[in-house]
Amino acid sequence: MQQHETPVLQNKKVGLDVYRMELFAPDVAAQARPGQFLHVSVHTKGRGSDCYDPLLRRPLSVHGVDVKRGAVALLYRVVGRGTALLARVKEGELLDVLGPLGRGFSLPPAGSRVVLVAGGMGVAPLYFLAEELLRFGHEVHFLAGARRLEELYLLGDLLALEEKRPSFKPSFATDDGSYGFCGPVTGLLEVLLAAVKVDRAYACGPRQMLREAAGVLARFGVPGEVSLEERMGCGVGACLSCACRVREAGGFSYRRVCADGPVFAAESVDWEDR
Amino acid sequence: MQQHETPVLQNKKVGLDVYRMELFAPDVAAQARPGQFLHVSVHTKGRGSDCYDPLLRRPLSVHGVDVKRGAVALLYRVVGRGTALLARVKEGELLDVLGPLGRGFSLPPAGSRVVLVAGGMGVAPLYFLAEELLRFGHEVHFLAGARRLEELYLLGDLLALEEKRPSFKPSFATDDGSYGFCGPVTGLLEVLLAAVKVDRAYACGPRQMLREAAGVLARFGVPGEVSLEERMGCGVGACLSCACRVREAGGFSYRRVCADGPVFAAESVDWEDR
Amino acid sequence: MAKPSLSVEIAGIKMKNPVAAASGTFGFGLEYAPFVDLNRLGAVFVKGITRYPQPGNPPPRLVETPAGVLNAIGLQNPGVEKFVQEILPALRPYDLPVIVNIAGTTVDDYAFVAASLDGLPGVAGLEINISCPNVRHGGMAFGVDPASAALVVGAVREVTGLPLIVKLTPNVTDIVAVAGAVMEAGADALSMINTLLGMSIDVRRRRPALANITGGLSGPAIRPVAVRAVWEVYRALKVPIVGMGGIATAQDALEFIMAGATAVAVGTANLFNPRATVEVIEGLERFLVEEGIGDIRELIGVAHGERGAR
Amino acid sequence: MAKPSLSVEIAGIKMKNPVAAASGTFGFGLEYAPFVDLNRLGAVFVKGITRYPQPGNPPPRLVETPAGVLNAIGLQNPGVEKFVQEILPALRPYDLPVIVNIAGTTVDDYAFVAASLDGLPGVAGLEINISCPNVRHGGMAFGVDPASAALVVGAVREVTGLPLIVKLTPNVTDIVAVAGAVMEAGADALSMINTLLGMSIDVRRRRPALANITGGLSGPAIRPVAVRAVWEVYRALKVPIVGMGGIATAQDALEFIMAGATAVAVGTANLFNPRATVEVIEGLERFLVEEGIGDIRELIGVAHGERGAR
Ligand SMILES: Cc1cc2nc3c(=O)[nH]c(=O)nc-3n(C[C@H](O)[C@H](O)[C@H](O)COP(=O)(O)OP(=O)(O)OC[C@H]3O[C@@H](n4cnc5c(N)ncnc54)[C@H](O)[C@@H]3O)c2cc1C
Ligand SMILES: Cc1cc2nc3c(=O)[nH]c(=O)nc-3n(C[C@H](O)[C@H](O)[C@H](O)COP(=O)(O)OP(=O)(O)OC[C@H]3O[C@@H](n4cnc5c(N)ncnc54)[C@H](O)[C@@H]3O)c2cc1C
Ligand SMILES: Cc1cc2nc3c(=O)[nH]c(=O)nc-3n(C[C@H](O)[C@H](O)[C@H](O)COP(=O)(O)O)c2cc1C
Ligand SMILES: Cc1cc2nc3c(=O)[nH]c(=O)nc-3n(C[C@H](O)[C@H](O)[C@H](O)COP(=O)(O)O)c2cc1C
Ligand code: FES
Ligand code: FES
Repeated sequence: MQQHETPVLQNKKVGLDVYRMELFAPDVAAQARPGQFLHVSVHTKGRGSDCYDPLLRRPLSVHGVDVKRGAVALLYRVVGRGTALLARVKEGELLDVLGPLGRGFSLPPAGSRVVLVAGGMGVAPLYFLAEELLRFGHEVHFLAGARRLEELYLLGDLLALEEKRPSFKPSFATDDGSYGFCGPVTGLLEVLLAAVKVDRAYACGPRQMLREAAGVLARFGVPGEVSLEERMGCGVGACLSCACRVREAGGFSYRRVCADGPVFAAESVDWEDR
Repeated sequence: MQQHETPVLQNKKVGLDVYRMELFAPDVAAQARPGQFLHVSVHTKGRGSDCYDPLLRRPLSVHGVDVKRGAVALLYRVVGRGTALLARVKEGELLDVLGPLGRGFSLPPAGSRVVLVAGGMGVAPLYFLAEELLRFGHEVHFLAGARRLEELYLLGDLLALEEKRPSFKPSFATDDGSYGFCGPVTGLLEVLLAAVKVDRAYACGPRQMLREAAGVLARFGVPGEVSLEERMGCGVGACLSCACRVREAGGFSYRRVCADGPVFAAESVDWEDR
Repeated sequence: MAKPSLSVEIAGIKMKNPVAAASGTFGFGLEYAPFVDLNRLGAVFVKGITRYPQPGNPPPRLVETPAGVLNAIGLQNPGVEKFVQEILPALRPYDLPVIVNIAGTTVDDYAFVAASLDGLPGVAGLEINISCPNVRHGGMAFGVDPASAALVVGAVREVTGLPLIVKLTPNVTDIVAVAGAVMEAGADALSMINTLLGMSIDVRRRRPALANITGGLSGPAIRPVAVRAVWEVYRALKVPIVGMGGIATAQDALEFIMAGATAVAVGTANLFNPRATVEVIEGLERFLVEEGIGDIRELIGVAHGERGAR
Repeated sequence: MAKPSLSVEIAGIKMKNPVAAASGTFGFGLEYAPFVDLNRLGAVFVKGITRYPQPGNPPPRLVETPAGVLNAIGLQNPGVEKFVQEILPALRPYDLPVIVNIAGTTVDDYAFVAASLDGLPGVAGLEINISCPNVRHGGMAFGVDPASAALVVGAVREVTGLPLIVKLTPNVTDIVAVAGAVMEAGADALSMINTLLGMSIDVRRRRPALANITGGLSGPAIRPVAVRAVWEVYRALKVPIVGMGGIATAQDALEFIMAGATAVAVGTANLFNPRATVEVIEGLERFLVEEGIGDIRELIGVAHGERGAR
């Protein structure tokens, strides 16, 4: 992990309030593993850029890498001031990023059948993970859920990937039934687990969804990993701001989402920590 | 005076750290008088623009107007964070400005011979004043001073104006003698006043220069007006932040640079106020 | 849904909505008339008024800091006599409660100003600024000591029937103690917070940036300190509070209201956004509609939980 | 011109330059080793250490505010025993004074931790965090009362020969009084300021944004308050001070030094800029060269004027 001043290659609106940004960062592209993130300054570099509001960097998952071009992709939704500032960044401007940070997903033994469960923006890191898993020859079931069709962010990309890779099997859920399964993506997970034997699961999305997913996985006895979010200060493990509670022999302890996570074993997370 | 959301027509580097910005603001263009200023937000409008650092607007003199095009020009030097942010603004973005604010220069009786004394960025409002004075048929001596040739900001424009208008007589002073008179612009003022009878003087520039100019004018008995700078809060006369001390019968009182000024009678200013 | 109700009452002063302009940042109101319809405001706290005219401090009086400003205006004002004769009449045409902020350096000064304003048409109430230096007691502010603070308030209470709002300074170890003392002494409500004591140094000149050396810090930077002060005092005393300190948006105002403020005041935000007061009012109304709340008073103190569960 | 001298000494601790990392914002230093050469720092104040391991507060522990952050970490730390066994040795390879920040909720706790660290190789000094709640006295922080503060410092002084730096809280009416009391009680130097007490409310949830309700405000937002505290204490007592509170650049550090600080610490700025400490050091050096100053110590307190005229 390091600090990089990266030129922005592209910053394009790709959906409802969602942007895809590509940074030129060969070191990051070479090192980043799925589930890791970058800690991104939302103020572009240059004279007059030493702005203290908003003050903190924003954590964004690595969404993809192109090692040959030295490019790293981020996929983010504008939800507040920081991401709104990012959305205004133009090609050629410089962004200061730290990373790759955190512990990513652990890869399964060869020839596994896995399921990826994405809620909302959870697709950002899981798409990267899917690519990686396919590269190693695993069978990948990808469940993507959202409130409605418009919020199924990578729908096109996922369907395209299905065309290309027979071992990639996406399915979709929307709360309002506007596309795919009508209901939560965890419902889709139950359907899948009831039908086929899955070796391992990976989930990323809103906390409530992760919690439910962890419950389903426990019931079916499928080991899984979840990627958590928490408000971050440093992003590098120093300030202890990003605590999440994990179960331990004889109690619990607080772990740092930035350095001990963001990926944790689904069964270790103490969902009652707030 | 009002609040306007103005599209930026142009924002161009025109000299060493100096930019010329043109705003589309027909009301301002129609109303603004030389010596008045705009109070400019340095954060462009848009999602993510509610930034509190830097917090305050920046006062910038009206440098020119084009009533037909509804355009207002500003000329500013990048000296800190606020002006650095302004320099990054792009054509088409929206800036929030208040104005025109303050009391401008008072025009002389018909057929006057006047002298304008500009130090550094003081040329910004005085160029506008010169245009206005010429329009009314006055004889205008324009003395522009700077540390060195590179900082004689409107040199080209002033020389061009001289070509066009016989009643416009510019001369220049540089501290290092790299162009024109070698020495302070107030030296040039002394030379001029010793040579010709002048009815009225107008000065804008660094405080020390204004102070010296006021001294010279007093010695020669020429009435004059100076445009002062002070750090501003509101810009509209409410917060009393922008005090400058003026002499009064029986003492002194603090006046508001933003509302009672920025233009004051040269002899009224109490230069000892700090 | 019907239009939600925004009106509140504090210290007996009826406000159309809970949003006032804070003292010293809005002049006498008239300076902002070109930018906002003054009739829309809940109230205006005018610039601090003293017994005698005050010239104010030498410049520089203001310096910008991260998300804030430091000011040392020095209570420049025309004195109570001129205020009554010239300014008050000019405010009469507006349908707007005018709360006069009063200041002094002796208890007598405060009482004199309060008495001069008692019973005057157009004065809705007084805000007592107890952050001024107590000249009789070594220059420490009246407001940092519960006993001195109570002394001022008691003296003012004796000479006026006007609603009294006492403005607390955050530069104390225990704001609840001061709050309790001034309520005992006859305050009808509290306003909080005044500025935090701060300073800035001009490193090129190697001198304090303000001529006055220290100044008062205000603006968004101090909002967390202000919300905490309102929270603590409301929790301990459940008294009516006008909350202020860094309010620039409706969200900010809601933080204060949910912490326990009945009304709020917008201060420094007026400087960078002359329409801040009106934008806060509009934002509050929008929030109530979005959340399906019929009356803003339902939100007062809800973050404490007792009434918050819904 | 010769390279200017940046080295200073505080409380007997020799620093290569006046720039340290502030407690709690830099972990145990090791977390930042990928970003800065730890050997370049003047010193590091490590995360607060207590007698027993502390789990810390539930999340959320951090919320962003204008130009600042509120934190309520809750002193999460492995306890002094594990610190001595595991962390201290890992710091030995660096040429870097390690100052251990100690905390507790009883006077005994402080003394225990101090005694456990006394005489250990690799501990350059102690920073006593007296902003912790005094459980014996109703939970008010030790540091808000001169007598309680002195009690803690006296007890620590008895059990250790290590240099003692006492860290003052700004949440007091009179910081000079606390400063005087702890110097009397045996402190070698003061560090200031700790965080301002603040809070923030999540208006959608209608609840405090931090699980702990209140938190400590830090970052650029509080710099004016911190500079003022250093100024006041230096003016009154002329004692050695480590200044902190919102330092992100060399300019900021110079404000503190000119106000009277011998050394400074960079806190929250590490979070948004991991290279902040080193950038401040480089900026100080540049400033000295530009201004033709041979020794940074010439600038200590110059803004007070006595030594400032040159
Ligand atoms: C490890 C990690 C990876 C992430 N990856 C992505 C990604 O790939 N794409 C993406 O769109 N988002 C991702 N996020 C979430 C993203 O960091 C937040 O959306 C962003 O920081 C919000 O910043 P803002 O200034 O726009 O919003 P703010 O104005 O700061 O806040 C808006 C809302 O978002 C919440 N929020 C703010 N910061 C966080 C945070 N760190 N974690 C959780 N909630 C937060 C706030 O509580 C508030 O409700 C990730 C978060 C983490 C911790
Ligand atoms: C009525 C008026 C008209 C002006 N017209 C022009 C103009 O036409 N063109 C132009 O380039 N500049 C003009 N100025 C000066 C301009 O406002 C400042 O240069 C600008 O505000 C600096 O902002 P900043 O954020 O870049 O610098 P900052 O980082 O805020 O400060 C940099 C330096 O500028 C000084 N400074 C900041 N604000 C002011 C101020 N309001 N007055 C004086 N000094 C200040 C600071 O003390 C500091 O030394 C005018 C000022 C006034 C009061
Ligand atoms: C320029 C300025 C002048 C002020 N003058 C007064 C005053 O005369 N009397 C007073 O009680 N408070 C005064 N205040 C304090 C404000 O009313 C308010 O309490 C404080 O600024 C915090 O609110 P804010 O952060 O919204 O500005 C002044 C503040 C500023 C910025
Ligand atoms: C996340 C965080 C954790 C902190 N932990 C401690 C601590 O353990 N002990 C302590 O004395 N101060 C602690 N502080 C206070 C800082 O050391 C410093 O005094 C304060 O933040 C002001 O400096 P700053 O504005 O540069 O951060 C902490 C501050 C932050 C932001
Ligand atoms: S964000 Fe600082 S430890 Fe995780
Ligand atoms: S800037 Fe507010 S009165 Fe002039």
